Formats: sequence, structure tokens, C-alpha cells
Amino acid sequence: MSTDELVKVEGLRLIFETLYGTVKALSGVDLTIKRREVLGLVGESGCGKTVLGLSIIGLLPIPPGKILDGKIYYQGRNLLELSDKDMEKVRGTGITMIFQEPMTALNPVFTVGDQITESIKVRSERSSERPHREKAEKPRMRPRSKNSWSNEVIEALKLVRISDPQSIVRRYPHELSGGMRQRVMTAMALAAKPSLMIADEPTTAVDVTTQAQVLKLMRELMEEVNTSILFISHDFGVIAEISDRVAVMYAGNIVEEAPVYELFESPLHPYTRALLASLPSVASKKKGLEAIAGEVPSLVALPPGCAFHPRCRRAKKECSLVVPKLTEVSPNHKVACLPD
Amino acid sequence: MGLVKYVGRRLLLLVPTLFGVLLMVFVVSRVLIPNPARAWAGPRADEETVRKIGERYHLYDPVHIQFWYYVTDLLRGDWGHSPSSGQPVLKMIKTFFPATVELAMAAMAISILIGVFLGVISAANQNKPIDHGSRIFALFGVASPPFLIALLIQLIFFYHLQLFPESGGRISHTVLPPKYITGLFLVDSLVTGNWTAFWNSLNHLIMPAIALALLYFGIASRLTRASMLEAMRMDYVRMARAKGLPRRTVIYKHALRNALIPTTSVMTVMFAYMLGGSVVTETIFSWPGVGRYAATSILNLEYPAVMGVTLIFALSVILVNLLADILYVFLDPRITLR
Amino acid sequence: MENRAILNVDGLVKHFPVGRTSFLEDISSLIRKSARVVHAVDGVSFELEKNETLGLVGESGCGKTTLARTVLLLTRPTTGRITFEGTDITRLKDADLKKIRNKMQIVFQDPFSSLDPRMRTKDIVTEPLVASGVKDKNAIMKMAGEALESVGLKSEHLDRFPHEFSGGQRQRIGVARALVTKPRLMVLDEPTSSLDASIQAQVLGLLRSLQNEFELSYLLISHNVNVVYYMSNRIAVMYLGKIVESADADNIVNKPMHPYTAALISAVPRPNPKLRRELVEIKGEVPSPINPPSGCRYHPRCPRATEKCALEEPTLVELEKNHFVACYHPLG
Amino acid sequence: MSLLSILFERKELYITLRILRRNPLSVIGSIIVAIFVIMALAAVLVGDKVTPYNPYEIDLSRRLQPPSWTHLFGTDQLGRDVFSRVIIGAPIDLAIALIVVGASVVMGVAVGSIAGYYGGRFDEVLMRITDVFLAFPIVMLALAVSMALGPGIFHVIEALIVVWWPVYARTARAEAMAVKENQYIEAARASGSSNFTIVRNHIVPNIISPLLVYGTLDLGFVILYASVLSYLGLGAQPPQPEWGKMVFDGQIFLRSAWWVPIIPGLIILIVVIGFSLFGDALRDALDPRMRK
Repeated sequence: MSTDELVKVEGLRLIFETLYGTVKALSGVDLTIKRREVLGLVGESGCGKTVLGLSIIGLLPIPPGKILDGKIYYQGRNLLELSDKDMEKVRGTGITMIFQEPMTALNPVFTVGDQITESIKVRSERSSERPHREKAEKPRMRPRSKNSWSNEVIEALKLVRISDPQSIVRRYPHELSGGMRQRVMTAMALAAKPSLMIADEPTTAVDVTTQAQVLKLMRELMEEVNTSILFISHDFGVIAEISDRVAVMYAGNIVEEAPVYELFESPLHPYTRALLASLPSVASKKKGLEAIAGEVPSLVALPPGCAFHPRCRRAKKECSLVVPKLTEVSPNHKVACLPD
Repeated sequence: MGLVKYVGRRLLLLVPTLFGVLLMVFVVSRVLIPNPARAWAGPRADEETVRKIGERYHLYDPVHIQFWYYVTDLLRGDWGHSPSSGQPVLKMIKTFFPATVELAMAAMAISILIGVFLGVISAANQNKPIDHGSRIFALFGVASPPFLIALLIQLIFFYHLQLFPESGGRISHTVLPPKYITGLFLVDSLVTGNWTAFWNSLNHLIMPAIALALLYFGIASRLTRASMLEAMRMDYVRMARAKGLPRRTVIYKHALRNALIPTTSVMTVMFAYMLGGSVVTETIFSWPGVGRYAATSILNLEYPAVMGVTLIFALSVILVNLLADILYVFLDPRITLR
Repeated sequence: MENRAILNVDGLVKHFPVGRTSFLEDISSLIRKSARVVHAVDGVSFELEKNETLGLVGESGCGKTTLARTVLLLTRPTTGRITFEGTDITRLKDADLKKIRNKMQIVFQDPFSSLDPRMRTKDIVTEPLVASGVKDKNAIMKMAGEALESVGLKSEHLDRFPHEFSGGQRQRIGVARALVTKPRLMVLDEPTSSLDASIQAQVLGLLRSLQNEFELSYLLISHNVNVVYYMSNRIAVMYLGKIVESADADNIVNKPMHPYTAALISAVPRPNPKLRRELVEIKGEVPSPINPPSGCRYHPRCPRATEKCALEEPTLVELEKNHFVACYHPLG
Repeated sequence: MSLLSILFERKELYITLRILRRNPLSVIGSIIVAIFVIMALAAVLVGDKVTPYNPYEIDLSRRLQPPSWTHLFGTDQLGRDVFSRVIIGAPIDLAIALIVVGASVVMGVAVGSIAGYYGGRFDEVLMRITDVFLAFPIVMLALAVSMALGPGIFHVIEALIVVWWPVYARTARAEAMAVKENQYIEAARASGSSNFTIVRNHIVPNIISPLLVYGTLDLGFVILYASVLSYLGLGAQPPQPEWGKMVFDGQIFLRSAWWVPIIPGLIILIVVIGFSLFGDALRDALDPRMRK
């Protein structure tokens, strides 16, 4: 693992056993998240992008989930081999996550201040217990005075551009607007100063003007804090706005990975190409949209070979036989498609 | 300030319910009965007494006038008389009611403690043996007829183990009851520092209270478990874990605090069941409360007493409902106190 | 002009009382003498021509969905007139309205909740025919089969239940249900916003070709500027119950004149990192439609707002040909 | 439409059965329910020929005998075979349960679907009325009503329906309100369907299955309450054996012959548990969240 790699997922295969059959949620995912970057993870619903996010942070319910194979490296350790207790210590200060619905992701019965304080406590308890780990059993560190907690809380809220943090700390989530909740959730996640924040569709539940503000905020935050973001979205537009690099997922696999400009300028995988052509936009109005035929395959019954081949215009006979590997075809540009 | 308004609104909402309760008891006690005067007078009364009772309670007047007299009589404190003893029903209820309140409160406390505890344990260990075990335990309670548990407890603890004083009242004959303050022996003896009476009445209370609690803690544990599981599925629980909080904190702080909100609402239901269950439990343990009073009145066909108890039970449930509503405010900040 | 318009909406207002859950609330609002009201639609006028698509775009709470439901008289307007093919339908009795419903249909957003899970496809698709009193069973089934074929499904699908279909297919069934009575006007309420990107294109394409084939007029309602732009001839932008700007689709997107439209357009993320650019400034979030701001409803968030904007409400003015704007300080 | 197709969409039936079979508790529940129903049917169809002894025959020479191979559940104070009396008492309780739950479901669906769909004043009135009913402890209200009506099994049934239907009306109302939020209701209105048609074609079919499941769960509890009423002296009159009454008559022998009161009580407990387990499993199996 090179020094600028923060998280490295290797060959992750994950299934869910359900009554309808075995859901192949991830079938051999390779993914690298670098330090101080926004990696956009894009795909349609049910492609496994959220499952991938949850398995990196270790919050996937197991069972019904089951990891068949693969490794997730973080700080030189394979997270999949950690005990529950050790994984708990990675969360918050190491890897954190924010969710789609800020209304349900904030606990309705605690104030904003209380919830952010928890994150700050997690961080200060861990940094204080590191030098004398043997004495961890000893009496807990006394909480600092209420005021000094509040100061850090206020700082956390200021970071996400909340103009009157003094009044917001005392509010309950239901008293805030959608965009404000979204900011509070981000503040809460960043208060523990994590090195990776997984953002699962964080702007899907808010309006487009609010979304624009949130995206702008996230880009600015990237300049200020030392945190990488794994930004999960179904929206190619949002991904284009926010990401440094992009990984495209289809039916449980990463099919293409490239820097953002290159991906949108010269997409290599037929799925990426077709999808970009099927988005309504200024350019497509006159000539009409090029729809992708067929349906997204069910993860219970994936087609053999490349999962996209039944819908692919360029499919050959081998495509139904061989699962293509994600391979680097030009510097930093990887694609999982059989060469012509 | 908001709280007063909120309680005021709740009280206002009670008005139609109270009216309905009165109307219901009225209908049951005078309209459903084919010959109310006859029934009210008791099975052994002669024609003259029947006629007197009928006139006294306006049972021969048109229904709406009867209702008017019924309500005014109630408000004046005339809840009818027992046909056999001639005792005023309200006086009997006043005598017996504290015992029922004491029993029901003790049983409520026990069943909520057990119920919430088991519900949380179950949810935290979903589908593990401890979960199945506590669910089956709760099911046995809920599915048991009240007389079965009461009889089993008597059989085992009184007859076989002889652990507790054999059934019979709230306090032994040899011990003087504490000075009357609230009518609840435990409270009164505590306040007056009468330890003999305290221990003795506690000894009498514990078995009937457990018998009643065993019947209904399942309602609380079931709901607590369900709402805990519901809460644990919510995003805020995932968020709390993503923040790095230990599993314990997530379950016992974030999830439990939310799960307690619906559990509050079940209190009213449990209380209503307990009052109903007290009719059987009090009878078997000879606990001198309104429940036993109702049961003996049924056997002796004393209608006014049964209707009086029905009414006092409904009024108590309404009161507990109001208390639960107020408790809600403190548990759920989302209740707007407009 | 008159005969070209299939639908004419004039001064439409729809207010809802809020939080009225019990008669006690009624009493308390009587005492306070000010029932709290949501100004969902507050004086909206527009015209829809034959074979045209008018796109209504706006963010949540702007009243676009209420407008759609009111146009179809699924809820009665508070005031205002709706003229459909020359008839003022707001004055029709329920029985007469029933006859007209055949000609105005709706396609819903959610392909899951819009199909009754306990009905077979044939019962779903034929529901409008049965409701309008068609009795001939054979004719009904024939029309259902045709409708299903024109949305790209087959007659053998008629006996299946909704859960046997994918999201895209279900949305096609929803379109077939709207199509079966051969309507003149179709309201499309966010028809693709629950669909995946690759399926969205299929459905949009289908809707476009059906419009040509059956000479349909579409009233398209969406929060998605890209979809509205792709589908519409003209676009009206709504903000807090009012239309703030309406013009040809190209003009709205390329030459917006109302500051809100400009901010909205600039906020739309584009699938092209090269187009990343400075956001047009927009402050805060959409206020509650219960207490809309005075004057121009956008003024608290508008960088160009002056005192006048807070006091007087601007009306829609035709600043350029076919370009209507309700603003004292328009752009451009 | 058969009952099964009301309960389940076609394909779902298979999955439902699989879930039911997977859960051992639901298997136990089903077995208990099956035995109880067979027992009740046999007692009705064949009468006391199905019982090992004549359940009514008094023989003081063998009174209060403990359980043994000759008398599985022992004998009571009049020397009657408790096992035979338990069997012969089964059909009454099953009938009471079916009638009370059936009537409650019908009333609940009728009132609740209309209240939930239309809302407004009717709904308001219904909610206030059910509030009143729910303010009474079930046992107490049923006692008062059945006492007012006079002794007899039919009056117990009437009293239980009086206290039982409001819960169904509220459940049906809540379900109807949820169903009403679906866009297919709006679609039906846009098609010009009348409100009555919508309630009949969309609301009722979609609320009936949760109510039926709830009813299955409830059958046991109706039996439980019927037994409490007869324990307290209302309902079945002697010599008709009824389980609650058998407990009452036998409880004075608790110390000397525990089986006389305890066994009929245990039988009630087992039957209630059976219906609960069965109904619970059915509900879980139909809960879409369980299937993920």
C-alpha cells in the first residue's frame, strides 16, 4: 500500500441470503481511496454502492450479509479481520459516514449540541487513552467543563458555515430545515476529525438549490480538513460536480475507474458511455435520448460473464463467458471490459 | 406555559370521552336491562321496594330525563345502594378503592420494570436464545387466564413453600393498619414510620402484585422489543455507530431513549388490563379492593355496585391516560406545545 | 388563439387549512379567528396548446403537485377557473365531470404505489373504462390490449400482478392506464423521478413518441430541470405557489430573467466537470408556504431585492415576446 | 377470489409457507390449533362418544382421583372425568371465538374503511366513540354488559362483541388511511371511479389481510376472556362444561386436588398460546420487512 492510499478494497465478494435466493451484492470489488480526495462512486439503484460503503465502515448487518472473500485495508490493517471492539475504534475518528436522510440520521430526542458533543468526546477519549493504553481500565477521564465542550461544538458548526451556532446547539433536529440538518450531520461526522467520510447520497433528499449549497460546502471543506470523501450517488451530474476521481458500478462490480475529467470526456466502458448518452441535457434535446435497452439485472440472477452484456451493443460471444477484470488501460484509467 | 396549554387541550379532549363513558354506563345499567327497577332492587326485593327504587332513580321516566337525573345523582355522590346491605355504593367504593390502587400501582411498577428490561434484552440479542426465552416467558403471562396464575402462585408459594402469609387481605389481623392518610398502606406506614405495618402489608401485597404483573408485563416487553428493533433500524442508530460510539451506548442511549416513547403509550392499556384483572386476582387473594367487590356483587346480582365499579375503573383509566400524555411531553421533544 | 388552447387556467388559487385534525382545532381556530392556511397555489394562470408540452418546474413546496391535482379537479380549487376544451370544468357537477375525466388523464410518480398490488394488470388498465361506464367486456379487453401494446408491453402481461414487473415496466402500465380512454390531455406528475437513469430515458422516449402518435397535450410537472427541458416546448417556473417566469424552454434555460430561475438553473448539476462554475448566489432555503413572505415571495433570498420587492408583489409581465417574468429587477 | 388469494398474492403464498415452516414456534402453534379444532369438531359431530367417559355422569365413588392412565386429567369433585369434560367444553369456546372475531372483523372493516377513507366528521365521531370503549377495562365492560343482558352463552357473545369491535375499527381505520395514501387511489379518482367503488375495489381488499391476521392472533384471547366471564359466573350454565367455570368450581379443592382447577386453566393457556404463536408467525411471515 503506497503512502497516498488511505483505504484499499481488494476482491470483495459479498452476498445476502434471502428467501428469494442468494443476492450477489458485491462480486469482487477492487477500489482504492486516496488521501485528501473525493472519490465519486456512481451507479443505479441496487448496484451495490451503498453496500460497499457500509462494508468499508463495518456497519453491514451480518447476517443476513455474508462476506465470501476479499480484504479492506486501512492503516495497514485488514478491517475484515478486526474484532467488533477494534472496529468500533476505527469508526468515528478513522472512518465515518453520513446518510441520505438527515431527518432520520439525527436522533430526534437529543439536541444538536448533545449529538455533536458525542463525536468530540469519542475523539478526545481516544487521543487521551493512546499514550497509556494499559491503564485504560482505570477511571474514565472526567468530562471537561460544559463550556469547553460547547466551544468545540460551536467550532464544528462554524466549520459547516452555520451562522448562528449558539442557538443551533440547543435545538432539536425537527426544529431545523432540511439543509440545516444536512449541515449538522456533516458537522457531527467531521467533529471527530476522521480521515475518511463516506457520504451516502447526502444530497438526494434536499432540493436542488440546497444541494448546490451542500456541494459547494463539501468542496470548500476539502480544502480545510484533512479528510477524504467517498461520495456515493446515483446522479452523474452531482458526481461530476464534486469528485476528483470516479468509480462506476454496475450490478455489484466496478466497471470503470478514472479521474473525473477523463471519465466524462472519454468514457471507455460501454455502460458508462450509454448511460451518459441517455441523460437528458441541453445537448440531447434535439437528437433525442439514446436509451439503454432492457432492465437492470436482478442481483439474484446475474447473467453469466460480464453482467452488462445482454444490454451491450458491442457485446461479443466471449462477453457471456468471461468476467472481465478491472484493468488499467491508460494511466489511472481502469476499465472492466474485454478488449476488442 | 406551553405545558399548561397542552394539558388544557388534553383536558378539553377528555370532555367528550367522559360524556361518552357516562352515557355508556347509563345505557348498560338502565337501557340494556329489561326491567331495571327490578334488577336494581335485587332478586329478593318485594314489589313495593321495586316501585320505590324505580321512583327514587326515575327509572320509569323517559330516557333523556333519566340520563339527566343519572348524571346529577352521580355528581351529588349518589351512586345507588346495595340491595342486600343497603350500603351506598360510593361509600363502599371509597373504602375499597385505595386497596385496588395500591395493588395496581405495585403491579404496574413490577411489570414495567420486568417488561422494559426483557424487551431491551430481547432486542439487543435478537433471535438469540435469550430473546426466544424472554418472548416465550412473556407469552405465557399474556396468554394465561388471570385465575390460573393466581391459583398457581397460591399453590406453590402458600401451600408448598409456605413462603408468604396465606391469602387474606392487606395486613394480618394481628397487626394494626397504619393511620389513614392516602389509604395506601405502604405509603401510610412509611410516612408514619410504622415499620411493623410496612413489612406486614408488603408481605401481603407482594404475591397478588406479582400475580397481576405476570399477566401483563408481556404487553410492555413486547412493545419495548418491537420499538427497540424499530429504533435500531433507524439511520440515527447507524449514524451513532458511524460516529464511533460503542455498541452499548448506541443501544442503551440512542435506541432505548426513542423506544421508551411508544412504551409510555402502552401504560394506559396495561393499567386498564390490570384493573380488569384485579377482579379475578383480588377475589382469589381475598384482597379487599373494588375488584373483589365487583366479583361478589356479580354473584349476588347487585347491579348498582357493578355499574359503580365499572364507572370508577373507566374514570381511573382516563386519568392514567392523561398522565401518560403529560409524560410524553418530557420524552418526546417533537410534541409541539403550541 | 382561443381554439388552439386545450387547457386554460385562470387565476387558480388553492389553500389548505393546516393541522386541522379534530373539531377542537376547529374551535380553537374559530377563537383565534385566523385559521392557518397553506397557500399551496396562489393565483396561477397559464394556457396549454394542443399537442404541446408545458413543463412546470420548481422545488418542493412550490405547489406544482397541488396544481396538477387541482387542474384535474382531484381537489376543488379555492377560486379560479379551469377551461378544458372550451368548458369551464370548475362549474361542472360530479356527474358531468365524470364524462370529461376520460379526456384528461394522469401519470403518477411512483410506479409502486400507483398500481394496486392486489389487482391484475387488466383490471388496472381497464379501470378508467369501467369507471366511465363502458359495459362491453370484449371491447374493454381489446382496448386494454391495444393500450398495453402501444406502451411496449404485450397482451399476455394482462393477467399478471404488478409485483411481477420491474419499475420501468410498471411505469409503462401506468401510462397504459392513462392512455386507454384516448385522452386529449395528460398530466405527467414527476413521471420518471423514481426511475433509474437508464430506465428514465426509455420512458421519456416513450412519452415523446406517444405524444406524436396520439396528438396528446402534456402538462409535465417535475423538479428536474433537465427532464423538463428535454420534454417541454414551454416552461413555467414556480416558486411558493406562483409562476415567476414562463417562456420557451430554450429561453428559460439559456436566458433566464427572473433571479430565482437563474439560481435554479445554475444549481442544476451537469454531467460534465468542465461546466463546474460559480453558483448564482442564493441564500437560505424555501420558506414555509403557511406564512409566505410579503411582496415578491423570493425577495428574502434574492441578491437583487430592494425595498419595493418587500412591499409590492410583482405581476407576470411580457418582457420579451412570449417571455413572461414577475420581477422588478429582471436580469438581462 | 378465494380466501387465500385475498390473503396473499399468488407467488407470495409459497414464500409465506416457507417462512412458517422455518419457524419451530409457528409449527408448535399450528399443531396446537389443529388439535384444538379437531377436538372441538369431534365433540360437536360425535358428541360424548368421542370421550373416554361420559362427561356428565356423576360417580361419587371415584371423586377427586389424581391424574392416571385411567383418568388422564383425574376426576373432579363429582367423580366426572376431567379429560372428557375438557373435550366436551372445546366447541363452545371455539364457537365463541369465531363468532366474536368474525363479527368484529366485519364491523371493523365496514366502519373503519369508511372512516379511514372519508375522514372528516364521521371519522372524528368514530374515534371519540372508540375512545369511550377503550376507556373501560375489557373484562369489566364485558362483565357489566353481559350481566345487564342476563345469564346465557349468547349474552356473553354479545358482550364480547361490544368490547371487541372498537379495536378492529381502529385498526381498519389506520390501515385504510395508509392505503389511501397510495397513488392508485388517486389514479382511481382520476379515472372517475366513485368513492364507493374505490372503497370496495381498493381499500377493502388491501386492509382485509392484516385484519384477518390480527383476528387469528385474537381468537385465543377471546377464549381467554370468555373463560374469565364464566369463571365469574356469567356465561355457560351448569351442567354444560366450560373451562373457566370448571376452574371456578374446582378451586376450593386447590390444596387437596390441584388438578381439578389447574388442568382446565392450563388447557386455556395452551390454546391461547397456540393461537398466539400461529397468528404471530403468520403476521411475521406477511411482514415485508421480514423478507429482506
